[in-house]
Amino acid sequence: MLNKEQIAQRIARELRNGMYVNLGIGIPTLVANYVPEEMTIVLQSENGLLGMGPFPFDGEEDPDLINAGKQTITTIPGSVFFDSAMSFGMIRAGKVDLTVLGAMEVADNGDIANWKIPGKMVKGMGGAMDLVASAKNIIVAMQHCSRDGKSKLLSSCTLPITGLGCVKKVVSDLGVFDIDHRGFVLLERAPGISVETIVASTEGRLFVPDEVPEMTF
Amino acid sequence: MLNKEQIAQRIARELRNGMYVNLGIGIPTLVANYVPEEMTIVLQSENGLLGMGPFPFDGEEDPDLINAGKQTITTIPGSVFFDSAMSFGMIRAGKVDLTVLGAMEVADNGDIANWKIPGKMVKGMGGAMDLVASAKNIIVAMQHCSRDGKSKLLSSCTLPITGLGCVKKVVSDLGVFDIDHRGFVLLERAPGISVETIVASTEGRLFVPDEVPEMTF
Amino acid sequence: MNKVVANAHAAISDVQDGMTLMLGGFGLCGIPENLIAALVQKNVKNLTCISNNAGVDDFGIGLMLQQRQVKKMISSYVGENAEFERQLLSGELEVELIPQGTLATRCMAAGYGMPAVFTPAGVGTEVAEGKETRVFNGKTYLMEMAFEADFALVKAWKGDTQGNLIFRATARNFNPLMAMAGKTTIAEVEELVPAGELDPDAIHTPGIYVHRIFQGKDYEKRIEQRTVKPR
Amino acid sequence: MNKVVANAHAAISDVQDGMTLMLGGFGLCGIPENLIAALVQKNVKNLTCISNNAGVDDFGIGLMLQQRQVKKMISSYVGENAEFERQLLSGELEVELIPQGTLATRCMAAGYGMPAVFTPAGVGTEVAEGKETRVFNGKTYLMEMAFEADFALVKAWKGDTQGNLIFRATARNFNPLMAMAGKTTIAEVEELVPAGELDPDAIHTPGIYVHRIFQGKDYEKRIEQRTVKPR
Repeated sequence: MLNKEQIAQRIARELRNGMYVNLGIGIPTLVANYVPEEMTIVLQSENGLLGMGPFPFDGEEDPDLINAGKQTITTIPGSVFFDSAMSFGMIRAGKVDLTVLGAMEVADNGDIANWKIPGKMVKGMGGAMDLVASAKNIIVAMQHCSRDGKSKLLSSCTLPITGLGCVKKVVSDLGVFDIDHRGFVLLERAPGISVETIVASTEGRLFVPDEVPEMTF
Repeated sequence: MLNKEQIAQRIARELRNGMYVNLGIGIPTLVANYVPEEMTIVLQSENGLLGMGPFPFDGEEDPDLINAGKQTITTIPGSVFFDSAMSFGMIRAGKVDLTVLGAMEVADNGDIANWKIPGKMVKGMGGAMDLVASAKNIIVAMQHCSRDGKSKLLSSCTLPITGLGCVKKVVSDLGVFDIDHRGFVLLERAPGISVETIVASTEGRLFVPDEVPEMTF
Repeated sequence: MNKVVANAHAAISDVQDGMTLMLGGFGLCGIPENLIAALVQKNVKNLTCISNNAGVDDFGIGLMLQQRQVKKMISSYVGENAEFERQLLSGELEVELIPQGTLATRCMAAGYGMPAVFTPAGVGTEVAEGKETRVFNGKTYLMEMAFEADFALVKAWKGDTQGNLIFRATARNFNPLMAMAGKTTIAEVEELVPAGELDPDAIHTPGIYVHRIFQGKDYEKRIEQRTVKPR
Repeated sequence: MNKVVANAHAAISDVQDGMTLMLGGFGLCGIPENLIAALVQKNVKNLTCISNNAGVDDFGIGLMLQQRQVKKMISSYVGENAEFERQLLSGELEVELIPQGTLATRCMAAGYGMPAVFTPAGVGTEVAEGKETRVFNGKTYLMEMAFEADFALVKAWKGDTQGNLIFRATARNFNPLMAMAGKTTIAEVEELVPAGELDPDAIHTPGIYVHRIFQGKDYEKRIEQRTVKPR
């Protein structure tokens, strides 16, 4: 089973040189730690920044410089600030090449739910609905099952929807999945996880190719 | 009969302190020369400038600094540059208090024609259609009659329309007119011009109040 | 064209109960601290507040929530505020949650005189309920209406006496958009300079959008998530 | 993320006959002189050009008109160009005239992923023919569609190796809007600097919108209407 760092590490393998990438809060943020050294990636933060850098050294925090998770950050050379309308404008126009975000549920048709649990949690969608509606390529980082063992890869979402038919790929603690007309297509297994375990843990339609390689780190 | 400078001078009396004003090409541009000294007016140039100043001294022209008539200009302290979308955005949002422009024809319902003479002239509308469709307050500076003596203050425009029902006031070489439900309302006569002359020169509906003062300069 | 007022209290003297206010900022970054403090002191009530977030319990708009000054919040994310959640769940507070980009674009639309805009954000979700949809090039969009407010309250880094504003880093966020959308826009700035001192090429908000401006004081600039790396 | 190409010829190597190009500039102010010269030399034909103006007879897009490279012009004002008027009246050149603000906003709409925008400009005129109208708050608007182009060719004052751009004075005009609307956007700059040298708060066009950039040369910056006052 992959831990959070390994999920991030696996997602980082999807990066290509020259990509503009938006990383959501949580596991997606960790992806930045695994960008290969020879690769240039520019991180977009939807509150209004291209060229996000690592966290600042202690004592060098700038309250005017935060990411979409409200964390203090730094910038890299070539960074640029803009207002939130332009920020979502470039997202809506498809200029961001890859969006990585978390989810509570994903359906086998690409629907995603990640913003609300009725009666329990009312935090709001932030930029998630804009991102999922517009991104060219969305990868979801998530736990495969809930704490009580219920699959979060479903035939249809039970929670309020964030966006329809938008997720292209899921990296869970159990494996890597494309989403296409066949539903979840199992591409890779987590180390030590059998196809049978994944089948048993997936409520939505699952397509299992003849060969499903095990990930190595 | 007013000359061009006097038309501009008369229009300048409509200015109020603190106004943002857009002046069109031709006679309207001359209005800037008659802003009372104690008054602060900020001129908007729709190619992307607030705070237009006078023409530069010879030898100090800057090719990157022109007005909407493509003339070299200067700026005043507090000026700001922006792109053309924001420029027309502030026009459309009604932030410009007064627009002064020329016209070939004006109708007694406020319609204006000033961009095209079919078969003769195809220069384009530039920003005129945006300005007339959005300005809160439009004053037209124009000659009352064509060279062959035909009225240009009409019951309806004969040339292709620039905008519908938008003109609030006309200052011609013969007089000053409001436009309301009564048509052209004669407010002031040019020095030496009789009401009868104005009546004879106006094809559109003309309302003549009991008293029509003569302008003084 | 001098738009300078003495301070936050003078600037909000005509803000009244029941009005709609926009407040700039993302989280606690770039919020109009002085204006919020003045609103708290004036204790105007029944406000509708349009702001991306609702502050934290003891800072930002959270201070207004504590005093029950807010009737309705229009925001995209309100996850940092226990008092907010309590008022919401108890029904004391009305809340409309809308996508962040939609919020930003609806403010800009007002400033650009565009009555409505199209965005795909929220299609097929609760957000779409009651809204007109339209298909362009095979993709479905929601028609979202421009946002206006009686007052827009923004915070800039530098400003001049004519109301021209420059923002700093990610404290820009919603501030220039809301500045364009206020029937009356009030800007507080960290540094107020005479007209002519700001680079005309570097101004983010032209003064034509700003009606009142003042030099703010005692900025706390609280950090919500202090994240650092070891030296 | 280095987007630097050697020169204008390299930058336009894949511009082909029949394509749609956007060209920044207002009059001759802020036009991409180097890129236009390269297009003239390459002599690509049957182009659709979206540009506020069409240059003058012997400069700017006028040079492309002389060579009959342009099939269709989409502009707001073309009054400075005798050859243009001749080609138009003779039917050699197709022309679509649209209001200046509409042109600007349709470019911005593409850059902001908005398929259509509403503007009152042109309601009741020839411009409205065949277009959908809609009433908001008692006022009639036209629905105008976003503009895209195969290539957007823009001119900036300064740019960096990542494609970030800063414009100068009124040479900004349509350049940042078209930069956002190109499927491929090429920027020529008066001064190309390494990434990190431009103030991140002062950049007008973020590099994400720009695909190729190069240092221009031999700028003529011709003035159309030299107006001066006596000393």
